[in-house]
Amino acid sequence: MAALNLDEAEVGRARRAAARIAVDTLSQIEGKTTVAVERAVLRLLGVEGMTPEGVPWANRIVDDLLARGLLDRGAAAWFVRTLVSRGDSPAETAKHMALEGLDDEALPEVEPGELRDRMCSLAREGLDRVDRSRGEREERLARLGRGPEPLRYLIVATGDIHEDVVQARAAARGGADIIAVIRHTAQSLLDYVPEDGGIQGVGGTIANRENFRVMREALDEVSEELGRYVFLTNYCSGLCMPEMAVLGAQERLDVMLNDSMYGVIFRDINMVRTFIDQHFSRALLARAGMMINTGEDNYLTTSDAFQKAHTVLASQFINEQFALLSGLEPGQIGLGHAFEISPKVEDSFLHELAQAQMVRQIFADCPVKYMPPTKYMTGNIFQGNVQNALFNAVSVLTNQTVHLLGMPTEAIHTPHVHDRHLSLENVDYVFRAMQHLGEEIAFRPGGRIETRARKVLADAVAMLEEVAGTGLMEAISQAMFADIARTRVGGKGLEGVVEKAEDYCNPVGDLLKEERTAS
Amino acid sequence: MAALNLDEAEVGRARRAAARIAVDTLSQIEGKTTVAVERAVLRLLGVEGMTPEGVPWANRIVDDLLARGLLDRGAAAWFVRTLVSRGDSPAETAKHMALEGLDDEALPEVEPGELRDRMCSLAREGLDRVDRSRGEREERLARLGRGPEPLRYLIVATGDIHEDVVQARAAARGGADIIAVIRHTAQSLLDYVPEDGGIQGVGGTIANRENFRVMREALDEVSEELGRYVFLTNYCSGLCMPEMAVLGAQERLDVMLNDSMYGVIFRDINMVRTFIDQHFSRALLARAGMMINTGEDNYLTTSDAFQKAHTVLASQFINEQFALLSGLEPGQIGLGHAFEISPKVEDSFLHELAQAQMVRQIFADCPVKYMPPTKYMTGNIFQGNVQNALFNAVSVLTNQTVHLLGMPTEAIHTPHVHDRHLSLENVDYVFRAMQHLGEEIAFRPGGRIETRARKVLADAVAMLEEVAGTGLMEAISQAMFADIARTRVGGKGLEGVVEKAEDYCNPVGDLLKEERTAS
Amino acid sequence: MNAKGNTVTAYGDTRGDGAVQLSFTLPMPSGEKARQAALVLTARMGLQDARVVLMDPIDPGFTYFVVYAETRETVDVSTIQVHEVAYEAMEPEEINRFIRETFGRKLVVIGACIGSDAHTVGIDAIMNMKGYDMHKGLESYPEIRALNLGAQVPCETLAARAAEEKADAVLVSQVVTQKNAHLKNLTRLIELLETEGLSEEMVLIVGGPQVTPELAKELGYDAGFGRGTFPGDVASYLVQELADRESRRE
Amino acid sequence: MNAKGNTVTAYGDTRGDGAVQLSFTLPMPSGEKARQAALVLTARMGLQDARVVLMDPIDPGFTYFVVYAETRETVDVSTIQVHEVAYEAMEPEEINRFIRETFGRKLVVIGACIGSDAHTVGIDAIMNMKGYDMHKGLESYPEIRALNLGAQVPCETLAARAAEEKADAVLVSQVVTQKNAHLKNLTRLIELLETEGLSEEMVLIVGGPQVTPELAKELGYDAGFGRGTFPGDVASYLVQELADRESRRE
Ligand code: B12
Ligand code: B12
Ligand SMILES: Cc1ncc(COP(=O)(O)O)c(C=O)c1O
Ligand SMILES: Cc1ncc(COP(=O)(O)O)c(C=O)c1O
Repeated sequence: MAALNLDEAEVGRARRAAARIAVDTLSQIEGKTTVAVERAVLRLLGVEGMTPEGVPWANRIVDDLLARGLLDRGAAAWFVRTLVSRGDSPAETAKHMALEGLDDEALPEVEPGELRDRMCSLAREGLDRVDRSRGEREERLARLGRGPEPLRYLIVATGDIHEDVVQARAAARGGADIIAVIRHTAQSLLDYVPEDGGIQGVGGTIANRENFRVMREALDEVSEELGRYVFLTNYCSGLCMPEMAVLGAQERLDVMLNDSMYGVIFRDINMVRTFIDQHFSRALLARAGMMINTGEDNYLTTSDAFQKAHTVLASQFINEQFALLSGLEPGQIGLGHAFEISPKVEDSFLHELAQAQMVRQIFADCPVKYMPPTKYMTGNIFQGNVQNALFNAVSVLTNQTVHLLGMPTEAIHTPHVHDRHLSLENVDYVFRAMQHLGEEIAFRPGGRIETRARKVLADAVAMLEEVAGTGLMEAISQAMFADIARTRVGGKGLEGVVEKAEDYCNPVGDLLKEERTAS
Repeated sequence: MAALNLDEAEVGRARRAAARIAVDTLSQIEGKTTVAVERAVLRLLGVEGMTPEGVPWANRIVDDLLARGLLDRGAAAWFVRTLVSRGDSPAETAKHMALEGLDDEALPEVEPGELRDRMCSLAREGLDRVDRSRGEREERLARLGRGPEPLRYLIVATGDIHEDVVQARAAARGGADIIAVIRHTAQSLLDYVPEDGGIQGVGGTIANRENFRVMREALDEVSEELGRYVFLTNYCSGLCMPEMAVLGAQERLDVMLNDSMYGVIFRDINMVRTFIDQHFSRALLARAGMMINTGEDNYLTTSDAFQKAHTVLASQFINEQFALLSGLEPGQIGLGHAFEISPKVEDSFLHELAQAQMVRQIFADCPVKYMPPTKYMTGNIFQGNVQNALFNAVSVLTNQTVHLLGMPTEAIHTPHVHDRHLSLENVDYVFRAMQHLGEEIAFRPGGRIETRARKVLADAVAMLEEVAGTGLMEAISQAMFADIARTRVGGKGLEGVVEKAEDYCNPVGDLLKEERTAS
Repeated sequence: MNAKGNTVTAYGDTRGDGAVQLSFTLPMPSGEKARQAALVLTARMGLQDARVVLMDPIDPGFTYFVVYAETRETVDVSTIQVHEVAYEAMEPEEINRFIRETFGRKLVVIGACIGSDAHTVGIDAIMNMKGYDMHKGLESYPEIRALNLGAQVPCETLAARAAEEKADAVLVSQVVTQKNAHLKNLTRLIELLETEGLSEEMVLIVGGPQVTPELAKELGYDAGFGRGTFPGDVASYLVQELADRESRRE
Repeated sequence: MNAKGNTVTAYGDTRGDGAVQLSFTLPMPSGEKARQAALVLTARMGLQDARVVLMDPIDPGFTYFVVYAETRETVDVSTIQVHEVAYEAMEPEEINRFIRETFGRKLVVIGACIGSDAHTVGIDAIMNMKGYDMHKGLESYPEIRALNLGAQVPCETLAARAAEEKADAVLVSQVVTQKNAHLKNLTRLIELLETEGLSEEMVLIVGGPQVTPELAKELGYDAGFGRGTFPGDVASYLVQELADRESRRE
């Protein structure tokens, strides 16, 4: 393998700084929960359904608790107390609470031991569903196998799940290993999951349980047809991040986009809210045996890919540490990387090669999701195919794990059925033609490629040590990532952050933590 | 530079075998001339013009001599004797001989010394025109400079020289360094040069003096506009090979396609005829300071590019030796090489890389003309652009001299104006992105790439030694090149081969040889 | 343009050949029937001599085609109505001087990416200091006060801020066009500005990769800018348009 | 195919969207006028909602466009006439057995690349032992005598040899189509065969990358084969066509 001679000591320094950053950030959110985490817990306890106006019960219940200042004990406790007092099923209890509201005055206390037990057993049922999903994935994977790496990751984004299915099936037959259903443009800023699947999405399709199921079923079918397991991806991001984790984990999504800072930077979601939601979500995705994909690639759409390459690497270190602290195994941590240097830059291929190889080496046990050129794609679909070809070349040369296929029409529209077809042909050819190239070449020691990688690493170390000093939240306020500044008290969703009370309880979080330390 | 560890001793063996092959072949044609060589000599002596029916005077005169069995003394002698006896100008003499026929009975002998002198001084005038052309090229090149290597070689082939000019100009402005005017499909089998420029070509444009001039003028204009000398290419091949050399040399073409075997194999032109024509042509092109391009790339259209790679290399050695023996400098010998392995072959890029680098190293002092994928191009113009991108990558990586731009529409039509535009964009980007990649990588010793190159070299050595044993003409009869068999007595144009008489004289050939050995 | 005065047609390698390349997918299995269907569709476009050069099965239900054909249509360019945004390109210093001399005050320009659109790179390229491709943005013009509200700004917010700041110009960016999202957002904004009586007072400018001058006009904006716009283009247009309005008012 | 029975149209990402991609060059400088001209040309093709996504100057006189647009045309596939060459695909052994049983003699097949066309790879792929993509050529069929005359064969030579050999079928290849060279050559050959009364006696087959079944019919050939033909396709068709003719004669 074409390996770079990198300074291991520098890598160690980076990792240590990132660990300090992650621990420090988590310590700042320890005493807090969010409406989204609480809704996710309720969903895991069996709260499913919506009001006639389309408001999910989970939202009704949590909003009600928040409005009355009761959320600080955790939604689970109120839910289980109502359930015990009414002697109802979880479904009936949820319906009652959602439609009639909480009767907190009249609600009898439940003995702490019993409360714990009931909460735990409901939570375990919820997690069982997650575990069954995981088991089923493992069974199918064992039986069908999966494509060779780099895995071919393709996007569908028609706005309508049934049309998405048509396109996903065609993509799978053409060689796709992973299908990502891109989400409706505006969904990440909704503080609820739209249960009504009928809404026509823009720039993507509504993400909810029903739509997850429809696509999962279609992909299972085509997996059987092809004798190869086809993965499904959606977004675990936005104001409903924890709930998306629940839905994804239960409906057997295999991969979810989940970044520690994406929402903060690109959706102006409050950072405290995000860090809390992210930590809980990742614990659940860990349990579900899913892969997360982080979103460092996005930084390069707003800041210069050549000058700011080190911010990507720095963020990968941080995302890795956050992920490990949430219980994800290295093999589940799919770090985002991208091929975004302007095609006008001389030797751009050398720089991309250096950076891609560097990331592969530094995060040897983590999958890497390698993103195609997007920002410098143009309406020239012919030339776009060439840009994608060089991207494909770097990917196979550096042996990336997940390869997101670039579309010739990137600068024009969300992919048409033949755009994917052309991109698959591109990848097929380049991967085949260069299959073993990585094994056959070495980089000149001290040459342009190695020098580039060392420079990016050194800059990342410097940045991480600076961030470790100031703290991550402060660093974000200083626009250190993506050249975009966000403040600790700005952004959407801060009103959904709640200080936990002494007796706050999150049975799901507790179980996840316990069983993790146990195993 | 990414260099291959090749066995120099093997290279030496190959070169020695090729030298034996070339010397042996030339010895077999030594006593022969052809109608085409004689016409070329007449043209150099000043015979220009055609009959009202469009038959060039040179053809009339030579055919007449051939019919009367007089060509064995060489056309020059008859021409000069007529000129002396009539006291006319060369032009008038030519006209007279062409229209009235040779009056051989009545023609007085001219004293051998005087005959020689007159022939020589006319030949020198003809060569002066060649030398002036060369001088002008050198002056313009010194003043304007030329593009960096790999030089971008683009084809125009509209069938109409004026339309060709429009397209060539656009190509030059887009970055073309060399413009090749592709020739009318049927022209190579015509045993005369069609002087009438008005004929509409098919698959290319009629090649004749007038059309050479039109394009040269247009390229000179655009060269001034761009401040970069744009080269012009046409074909020195077919039944009129020697005459095309005269026209090209005098009208300041800079490069001509000239292969020792192409006509034999792909046009079924007799091999004896071809070897004679080729030897004379090359001597003239050498004098004109032009670059020849050989055509080994063509073999791979009829035989398998992977299995028969060594036939290309073997032929390059042979073409090199023929060229050196005709007086061409290594720097003028542009060997043909091609990227033609099926895209279905695994590691095809590695093999292409190995072969391209091997040729660059073995023929370090020769320019190489690197040809794009053609046979496996399809109607998928998007994927075609990707195939061309990998070809571009190998070219810049191995630092080829002349790079023929592949067209996305290769499998469809001769290039449209935007096809060239797209190909130039492709090359621009890939060359820029990979500018210094060649300097930055090394091939694994004993790895797939090196092993491939060594194997091709070994097979070529074996083949050359076999050919040296049997003789080249016999090897061609055995379909050792391009899987196509041709016999010594088969093919077109054998009737135009003539045994020289004792007193045969070719003043041009003599001058070329003398002045070469002198310098 | 060819001999026939001002008419042009597509050009491949011979004047007037009308060469056109097409590609599309038909929802049917590949085969002779599909090839014929592709030819019929091409014929319905009035194209001649169509050749299917690629018929590629995407999956059992879809077939992808690449077709070359020739159009016999010509366009008389002298009759073409150009909705071009009319202005003379000026240099930044010129623009600033022009503002000082013509208006005697700073111009206020307010920009945003409206609706659910979060693509700020385009509006940032026009407004922010950093600018685009070495052309600095409006923030760098001393005589322009440039307020960039950023991503996903509700139309209401933008209209309110524009009124509050007494903006000379409103700059809207729309990048997402799928399902005509941009048309909905842009129509909503113009209606709002109209009801609040702002649309006459301010120069309304819209931009984005799929925005064209004619689209802007159709929707009721004063000007539209597409791919590859530079801040200087917008500024040049803006000051000239404002000066025009001023002189018309006098 | 969509709900409306048998009609289809182009498909991008929504049934019935009619998505079509075009590219072409106009002989005029790039700019708003050129963009409008491109849109007018697209409109003349009956396309809706056209968007110029690329306007690239090639040189001062030419501009290259990539356009996306939507067709509103649909094709009723049930009305499509397929000129398909009709035959059942057979395996080589089957074909040989069929020849022995049906005709009781070897079939004679003569092929060539006519006119100035020197592209023999196609005809070789069909006729020579080696064949194409692992499918052996007609030479490998024991019951077929395959004579391949090769490149640039004058029509006269081919007609004469066909008569002399009493060929059952004539196989012509034409690859160069520029300026319709193939049409001229193919027409010339058929006229020659007709005057010599051979066109009725022999199965006339034409092939080449731009040959289609309908083109072959139009020119008077019995069948036409395009890109990606295998020797077995030709042989299967041939023996079935000859058997048909025999039974019709009886
Ligand atoms: C960068 C990018 C992003 C970034 C945006 C970061 C940011 N802060 O802006 C991120 C990663 C966040 C992103 C997300 C999404 N994106 Co996005 N993104 C792009 C991308 C790659 C580049 C856009 C860009 O920055 N171009 C560079 C700028 C400089 O060009 P520009 O915007 O055209 O601006 C110029 C002109 O148009 C003009 N201009 C623009 N605005 C204005 C305004 C005025 C007043 C004036 C005068 C001029 C002007 O001047 C500018 C300079 O010349 C494009 C693909 C592409 N290559 O175009 C997709 C693309 C725009 N995205 C797309 C989509 C669908 C999305 C998502 C909706 C997907 C999803 N469902 O999750 C999300 C959600 C975003 C949202 N809610 O809007 C689609 C849109 C499809 C369509 N036609 O509708 C595209 C085309 C990709 C694709 N093919 O699918 N994206
Ligand atoms: C190889 C090749 C050559 C070789 C030919 C060697 C040889 N002995 O055949 C060489 C290098 C000599 C050559 C030269 C030229 N070529 Co050339 N060549 C090609 C190339 C790269 C591949 C053709 C090929 O071999 N395809 C593979 C075979 C297997 O496919 P096929 O021919 O389509 O055959 C299949 C079917 O069509 C069918 N078929 C074909 N014939 C028949 C016959 C029958 C009876 C049946 C049943 C089926 C059948 O079955 C075959 C197997 O499936 C094409 C570009 C391309 N990629 O297509 C250009 C191409 C065909 N050449 C072209 C040109 C212009 C030329 C020249 C005229 C250029 C010039 N002026 O010098 C010369 C002159 C040749 C001449 N006089 O004809 C153009 C033709 C443009 C046009 N549409 O008119 C092309 C398209 C390249 C281009 N874009 O400019 N060429
Ligand atoms: C990490 C990550 N999360 C989420 C998204 C999608 O955005 P949203 O959360 O707004 O759907 C992206 C977009 O590319 C992403 O990279
Ligand atoms: C070396 C060489 N000579 C000549 C030709 C052209 O053929 P012709 O001589 O028939 O014009 C080619 C075609 O590619 C070639 O490669």
